[in-house]
Amino acid sequence: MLDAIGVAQLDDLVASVPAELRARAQLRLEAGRSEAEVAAEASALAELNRGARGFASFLGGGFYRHYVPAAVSAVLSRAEFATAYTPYQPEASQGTTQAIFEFQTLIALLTGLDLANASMYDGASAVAEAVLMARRVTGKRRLVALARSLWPDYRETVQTYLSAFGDLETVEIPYDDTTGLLRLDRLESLPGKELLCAVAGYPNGFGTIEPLGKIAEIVHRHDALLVSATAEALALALLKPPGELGADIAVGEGQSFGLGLNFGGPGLGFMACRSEHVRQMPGRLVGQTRDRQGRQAFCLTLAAREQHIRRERATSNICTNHSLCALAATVYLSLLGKHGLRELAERNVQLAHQAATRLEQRGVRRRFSGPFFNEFALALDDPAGRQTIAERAGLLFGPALGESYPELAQSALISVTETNDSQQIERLCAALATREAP
Amino acid sequence: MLDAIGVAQLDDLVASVPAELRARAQLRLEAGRSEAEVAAEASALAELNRGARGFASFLGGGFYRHYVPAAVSAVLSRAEFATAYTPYQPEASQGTTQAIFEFQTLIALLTGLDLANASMYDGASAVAEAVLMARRVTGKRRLVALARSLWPDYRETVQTYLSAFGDLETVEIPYDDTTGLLRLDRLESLPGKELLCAVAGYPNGFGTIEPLGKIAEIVHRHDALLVSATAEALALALLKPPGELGADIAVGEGQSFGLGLNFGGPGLGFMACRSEHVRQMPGRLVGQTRDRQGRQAFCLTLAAREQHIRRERATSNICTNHSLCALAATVYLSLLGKHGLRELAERNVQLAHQAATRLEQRGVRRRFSGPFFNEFALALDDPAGRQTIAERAGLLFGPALGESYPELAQSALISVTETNDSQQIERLCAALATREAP
Amino acid sequence: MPALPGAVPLLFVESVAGRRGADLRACGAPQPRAAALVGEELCREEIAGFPELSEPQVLRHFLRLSQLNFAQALQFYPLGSCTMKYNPVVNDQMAALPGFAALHPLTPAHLAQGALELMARLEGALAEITGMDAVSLHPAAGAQGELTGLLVARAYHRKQGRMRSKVIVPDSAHGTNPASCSLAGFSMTVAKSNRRGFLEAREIARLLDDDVAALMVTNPNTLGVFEPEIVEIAALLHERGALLYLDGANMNALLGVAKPGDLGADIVQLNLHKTFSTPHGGGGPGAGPIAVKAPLDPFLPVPRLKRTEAGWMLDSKRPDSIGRLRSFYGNFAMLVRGYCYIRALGTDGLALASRLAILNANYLRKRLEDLYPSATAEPSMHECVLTHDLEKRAGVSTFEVAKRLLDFGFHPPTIYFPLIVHGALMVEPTETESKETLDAFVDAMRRIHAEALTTPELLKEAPHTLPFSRIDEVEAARHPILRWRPEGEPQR
Amino acid sequence: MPALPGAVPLLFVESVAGRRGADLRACGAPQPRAAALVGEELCREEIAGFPELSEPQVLRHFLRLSQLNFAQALQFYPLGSCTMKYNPVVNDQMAALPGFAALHPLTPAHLAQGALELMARLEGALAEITGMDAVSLHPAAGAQGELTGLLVARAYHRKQGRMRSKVIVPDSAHGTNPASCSLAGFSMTVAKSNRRGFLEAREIARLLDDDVAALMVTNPNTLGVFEPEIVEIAALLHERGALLYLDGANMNALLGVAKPGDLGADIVQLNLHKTFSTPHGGGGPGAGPIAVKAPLDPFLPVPRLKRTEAGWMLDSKRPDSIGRLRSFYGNFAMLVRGYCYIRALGTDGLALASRLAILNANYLRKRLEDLYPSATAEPSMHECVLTHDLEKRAGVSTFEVAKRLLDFGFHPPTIYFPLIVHGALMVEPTETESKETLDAFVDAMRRIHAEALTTPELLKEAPHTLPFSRIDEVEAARHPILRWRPEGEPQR
Ligand SMILES: Cc1ncc(COP(=O)(O)O)c(C=O)c1O
Ligand SMILES: Cc1ncc(COP(=O)(O)O)c(C=O)c1O
Repeated sequence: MLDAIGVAQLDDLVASVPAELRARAQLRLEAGRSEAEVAAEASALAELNRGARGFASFLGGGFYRHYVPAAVSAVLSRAEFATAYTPYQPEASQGTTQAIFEFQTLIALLTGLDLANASMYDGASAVAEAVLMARRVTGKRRLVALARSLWPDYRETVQTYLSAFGDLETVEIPYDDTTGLLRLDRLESLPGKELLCAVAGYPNGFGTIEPLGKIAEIVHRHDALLVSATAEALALALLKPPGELGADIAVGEGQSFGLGLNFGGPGLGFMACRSEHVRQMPGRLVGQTRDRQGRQAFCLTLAAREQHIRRERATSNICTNHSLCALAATVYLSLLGKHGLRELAERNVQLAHQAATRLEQRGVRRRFSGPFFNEFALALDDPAGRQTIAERAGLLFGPALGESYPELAQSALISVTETNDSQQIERLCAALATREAP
Repeated sequence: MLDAIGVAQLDDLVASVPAELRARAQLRLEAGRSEAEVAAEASALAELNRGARGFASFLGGGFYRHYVPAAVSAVLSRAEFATAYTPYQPEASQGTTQAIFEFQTLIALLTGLDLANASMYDGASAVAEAVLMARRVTGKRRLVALARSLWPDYRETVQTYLSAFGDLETVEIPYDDTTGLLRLDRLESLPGKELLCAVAGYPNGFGTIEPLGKIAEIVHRHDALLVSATAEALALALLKPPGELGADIAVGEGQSFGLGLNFGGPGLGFMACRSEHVRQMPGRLVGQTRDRQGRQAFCLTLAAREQHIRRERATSNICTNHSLCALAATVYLSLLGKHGLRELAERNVQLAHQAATRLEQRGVRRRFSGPFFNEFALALDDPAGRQTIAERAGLLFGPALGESYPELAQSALISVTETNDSQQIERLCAALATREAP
Repeated sequence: MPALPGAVPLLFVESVAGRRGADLRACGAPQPRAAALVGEELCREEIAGFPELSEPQVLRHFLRLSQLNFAQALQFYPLGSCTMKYNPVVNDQMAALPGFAALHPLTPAHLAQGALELMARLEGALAEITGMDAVSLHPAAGAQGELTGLLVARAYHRKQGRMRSKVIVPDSAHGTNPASCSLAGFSMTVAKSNRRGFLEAREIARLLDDDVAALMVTNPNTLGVFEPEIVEIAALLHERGALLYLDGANMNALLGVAKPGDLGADIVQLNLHKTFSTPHGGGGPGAGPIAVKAPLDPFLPVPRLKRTEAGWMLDSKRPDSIGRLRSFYGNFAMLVRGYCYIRALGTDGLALASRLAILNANYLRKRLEDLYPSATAEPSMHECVLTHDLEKRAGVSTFEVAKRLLDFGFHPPTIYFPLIVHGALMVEPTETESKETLDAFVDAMRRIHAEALTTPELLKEAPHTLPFSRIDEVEAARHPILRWRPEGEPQR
Repeated sequence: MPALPGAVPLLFVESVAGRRGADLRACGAPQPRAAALVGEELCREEIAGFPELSEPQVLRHFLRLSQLNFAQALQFYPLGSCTMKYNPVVNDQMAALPGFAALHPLTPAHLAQGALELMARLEGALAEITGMDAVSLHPAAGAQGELTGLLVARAYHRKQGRMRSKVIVPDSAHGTNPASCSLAGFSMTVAKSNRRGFLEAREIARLLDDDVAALMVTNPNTLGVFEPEIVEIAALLHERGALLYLDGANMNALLGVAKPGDLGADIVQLNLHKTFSTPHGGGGPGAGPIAVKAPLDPFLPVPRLKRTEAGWMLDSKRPDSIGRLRSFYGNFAMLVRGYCYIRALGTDGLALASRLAILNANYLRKRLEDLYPSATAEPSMHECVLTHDLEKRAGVSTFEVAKRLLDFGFHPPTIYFPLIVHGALMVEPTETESKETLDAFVDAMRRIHAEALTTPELLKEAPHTLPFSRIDEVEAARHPILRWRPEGEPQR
């Protein structure tokens, strides 16, 4: 091959890089390892993560422990899906494009909105992109209202994405100290003409279910858009869909749908909106069309919104998104199906309410009274101390709320899913109700 | 569907089974479980197998610990391979048939024989089938000579398979107490005219490398066939191939080639022989041919040997064999390739000899002096006691030889593969050389 | 490298000198030469012709090969007698757990209690399902189960002081049955099925004498018919001291419907890869446990599971045992799958599975009966054997019907089996196929029937739409090429 | 159900009322109705149109869909700028280890030391490879890395009391670069590449003023050319207090060849899914770590890895940080893969990988240069941009050449990019493809050239051999149908 090119040695090919730079580029890493050695080393690191096994876990706070059916990984590990790229050539990508089209449909059905995109990075960045999208829709307005009850990382991400825009201001809408729900009166009293959009969690960052319909009413009265943000996507199988309640853009995290935990990434940002706003939407979109023989087929479409066409005027810079995660969700949702998904959501509710009731009976009370799905905040004297006690008993729960909400220093979240059972709940009660000091 | 058939209910379809039998057929098992529950239960059982992880293992005795490259399971988990059946329809099975053809070639190359079949169940049953095959080849002879140094389970399996034939007799050829090798003089002195075949391990059941060429010379002088039986197939990458040394049928266990341990099953029986004996061979065979367009293609062939055609006069009753295991071996051998496989064999030899030397230096001696590949017998005062000491030190080794060889009650096997390292070897030395009582 | 699945060069042809895939050696200090350690004279040269390929090449090679296969997960695969049902993927996942997959067979029992417990539970479940007293998971496949069972029968009779030499096998039997008889040292007596497709007690009575060790019968038989006189036949056998061996390959019809033990069976083998859904792997590995009535228990192969105070262990000290037929105990990785399958379905699921399998078979039979009449008037269980008159009417063979089915994306049924039915198509849809799939199959079968009458060449030249056209099996047998050889080297 | 891969009905069309796949509920005592617990008024009806399918159906659906894809593991996929190299399967296996995959992101640090340690080592390796001082694994992909880097630049300038508003971006830039500038609140100034296809220091000097926050440049640039004046340009920028942002998407050319830090870069993002071989997944997930020089470290997003006496922890208390752009820290499952990749290759392997990638690109360029001349006379690094005159000579477009390539089983190169090259074909073969594959690709490209001149309709109507013929993208955009709707319900 060197001969064909007409050079004598490999390094002649990089002669365009000054020799001095090349000399300095010598890497000081270790020597390469055999596959067996790499596997042994990675396995040893995995073993060090003692929190990944052997604990009964009630950890929530944005990523949820759900059983992932084996068929999900059987599909995801197909090389045809895993090692393809963005379906730029539709004739060679009908597997990916059709699956995305199915994903878009499933998200539209779950959110009660007209359509959804092919995926965003995660829930937090999807919220930020939704706010920017709302800005494109509503034009010159200035004010972004964020519920304080929205997940802290979602709020922070919005702040980061907006930090570049001097003309935008965020305002925080407090929550009611009793119910844990957004203060409607404070939303009402915003300077309406300046409001661009409001963002509310659904359920919110305390696991509490915001009255989305009432919020929408107020926001729409201001001619602004309502963005709903859902971290526990499973809730959408049971709760009224955000679109039906008036949300204009519904975003969230789809990790619950077959992704597993993976120490927090990758997640699956989803975004749904009304048809009339589609041209302001960020991200890939797959549309239905036909091939020359008239067969139904699918391809990327409305690319004029995107960076590779519109460049600095694109709706977003997103390029690589979380396509395989969207596929996981599509497989997961198909497997559970209409009934299985609903029943799973119900099971989560039942167990979480059982836990809340049992804790209450042992004198450990919910911090907020609002309705909840599978996660709720507890009032605890010393959350960190309790976490230590629990850990000794083989239990994990949290996060504690104090770091993000100084006013809730004596509170922590409990998430209960189908991976828990009554016996684990009793152990949790014992750990949280005992008088023992940490 | 019931309507289409014309019955009122499902149970009408089983009306041909007397009602009383049906009533008694009511199963008393537990109720069905969700996938998550089954997975949790199976995982809990897997966890109970403490010996599967956390130990430095020197266990051998017929199944060997080798690293299985990830690409092997990536191929094996392809539904196209895993959920197909015997390739009766070649046009719809070129994946399976070509892979088997490649497997047959690889085994032929490794054994130095003309051809190989598509697989047998495991090494032990392959030996038994080889003896029956030798009988078909040699005609009316009576005597089957089994090296006592052959793996005990191989010997026992041959005995079981032969037990039905009153006209056959097995005779055991003892081993030399010093070298651990088959006593050539005893082979020599058999009643030559009656000898049907001799079976020798290669390496044998003490890990020792039999002088196959010399054995062949004697056996052929008797006009009998030599069957070589290899449990550690990796040895064939380094040792002279049995075919070259005069073995007429080479069988063995291919588990080392990418199968993993699986508590002993499935294994991969392989069988190779000379062209002239192919019509006496048991098992599936794939041959090369062409399709109508003249393209090279593959299909099952010489089926006239098999049970579905020849019925009670078939060469064997084997039907379902170990096709997917043969595929694993094919992928494994392709990945390692000519050089990788050889180097791996060398690495095994180096580590095993290092272990033998270090043990010797600590006063723990090999029981036999014969040459060895990656496994050898140790002389130990109290093998069981030593195993207990080793286990406490996080080490496994064995099997102890006493159960199968009463005369070797003070001996046990040590197998050393690339999964071991010098540090493990030192720990083993410490455990075996210490004076501590169990 | 074609766009669509197509021919893949042989590994050996793709090989390029010096290329390599996985390197499994650990890095380390230079070592003494291995050949010097073992003895130079014992070592071979490098293996000429062995492949030299990079890992990406190897993976692409086998992935492309995979694209040339039909498989149950992708296609309807109604291969009669093989029970190609859906294999839940979670079962594969469980078998791959390190706690199972990395367990050495000679691990001390106290460090392997999970595996032993799983096998003990599986034995218990299979005993309950079959209505038998003792189960051995030892055999590697159905055929090895047959041999095991027949050797057990032989040992049992011998223990009784009887040296019986014959086994009765119906003419409809699967080929492994007669072959197993020979392998077990029995001579075979063929019993004729009657014209309705089952075995009459009369026929058995006629053949029975004191030299008969057993009757070996599949139930439902290979026509898919539940043997109506089986209980009576069992009684006849037992009266004469003979045993009833029931080939359980068709147990998929009987779960919660009839227990072989209640039918009078003394021995039954199960094919886990059929009834209990372990994947077929392109021809195995499977697993062929056998179940026996109590008097035969002592003769089962070693090792056997044994409960001790310290937990489960494997016991080989069984003086009456026939011995072993393989290393270790059972195709464990398949046993894990079968166990998980039974747990997932449970009592009701298993009983429903058989009923739905029977429903699907009868639905197909009914919807095709005008064009492809059933070989028997008896009701079908989990499979049906169809016939046709296309040979007479259009010179089109069953073989050609099968090849044409490929073009419709269906794996053909088993053909020309059972041997007693001329040009048989043995269709076993299984319970995991949907009505839509069955309907699509019916449509294809009907269309093929029409094509046979109008455009028979369509069938004679089928398949037309696969990566390969008709493959010449006759040529393969006539001039066997059973391995690749380097260019220039002659085939032998 | 066709024999070969072909159209698969939508999930929603395959759905049959009442059918179900996985059931994840545990069995147990009957429970209070969930809606009653949550509040009836908060709950929805069942989701009309949601699919109802059995598990075998679902699996078959997606396996059949998979058969419609080209993919790197199966086909040569020389998609320029995307680095479609082989993804070692062991890396997927490692990422799936329960110790990683089942680790909750909010697990207390002392119970997650393995994951944190792995990330710390990866940060160290990436710092060494790039010659930078600090690395953040936070960003989810390259584009998010760009945004992160630009926000870091903004925060840095602000901290210096400078409010700079402009970023210079070359005309050859990838679309994400200008889009990221906008998202980061910068206005963009376009720098022109010279006729040889690179950026001259002169041009930068011309555009540079005190309002320029940074130059954002890809190196090698999108023509595959190493920017020869980059060091000089960096000096110019630094003199004026501006930063050099290096888009590291093309790092596959530079491993052990040149460190961005030595080139003067202040910020560089890496695309693990390109250079470090994490699979592309049909469009992600990827991972886009960013590396910066020390002065920018304080501005990196939170959280950051921090070493304490008790081990690693994630620290969010960083007052100057730009904040967070996502939840948690990085696409961890992809980081595991990238880490394993780096460990497997090591110092020499990485340096060789880049050199072989460059070798392969230059080999293709050379072998095609008579028919498809390179867009630049400069030497190519890891990819080459080819042109052709078929439009003029035969009215055949680049698009049509690409479609025809599909018939030969090759995924086409990136087309019409970079924008500055008319009808560009951007070919990136990567180091993991064999010479035989490259030769086959050359043959196909040459044959297509001949076809274009003799039988252009072959190209215009391509592809011919795929399950789908040319797909109408214009129609899709004109009448967008972005979701399935039940029969009768209008698309909106
Ligand atoms: C009726 C019957 N009996 C026995 C067997 C043999 O089982 P195996 O293939 O597992 O050896 C089969 C398998 O095809 C069968 O259909
Ligand atoms: C040069 C260049 N920069 C940036 C990106 C964006 O990276 P990502 O797709 O990971 O967001 C790409 C990806 O295509 C690229 O090629």
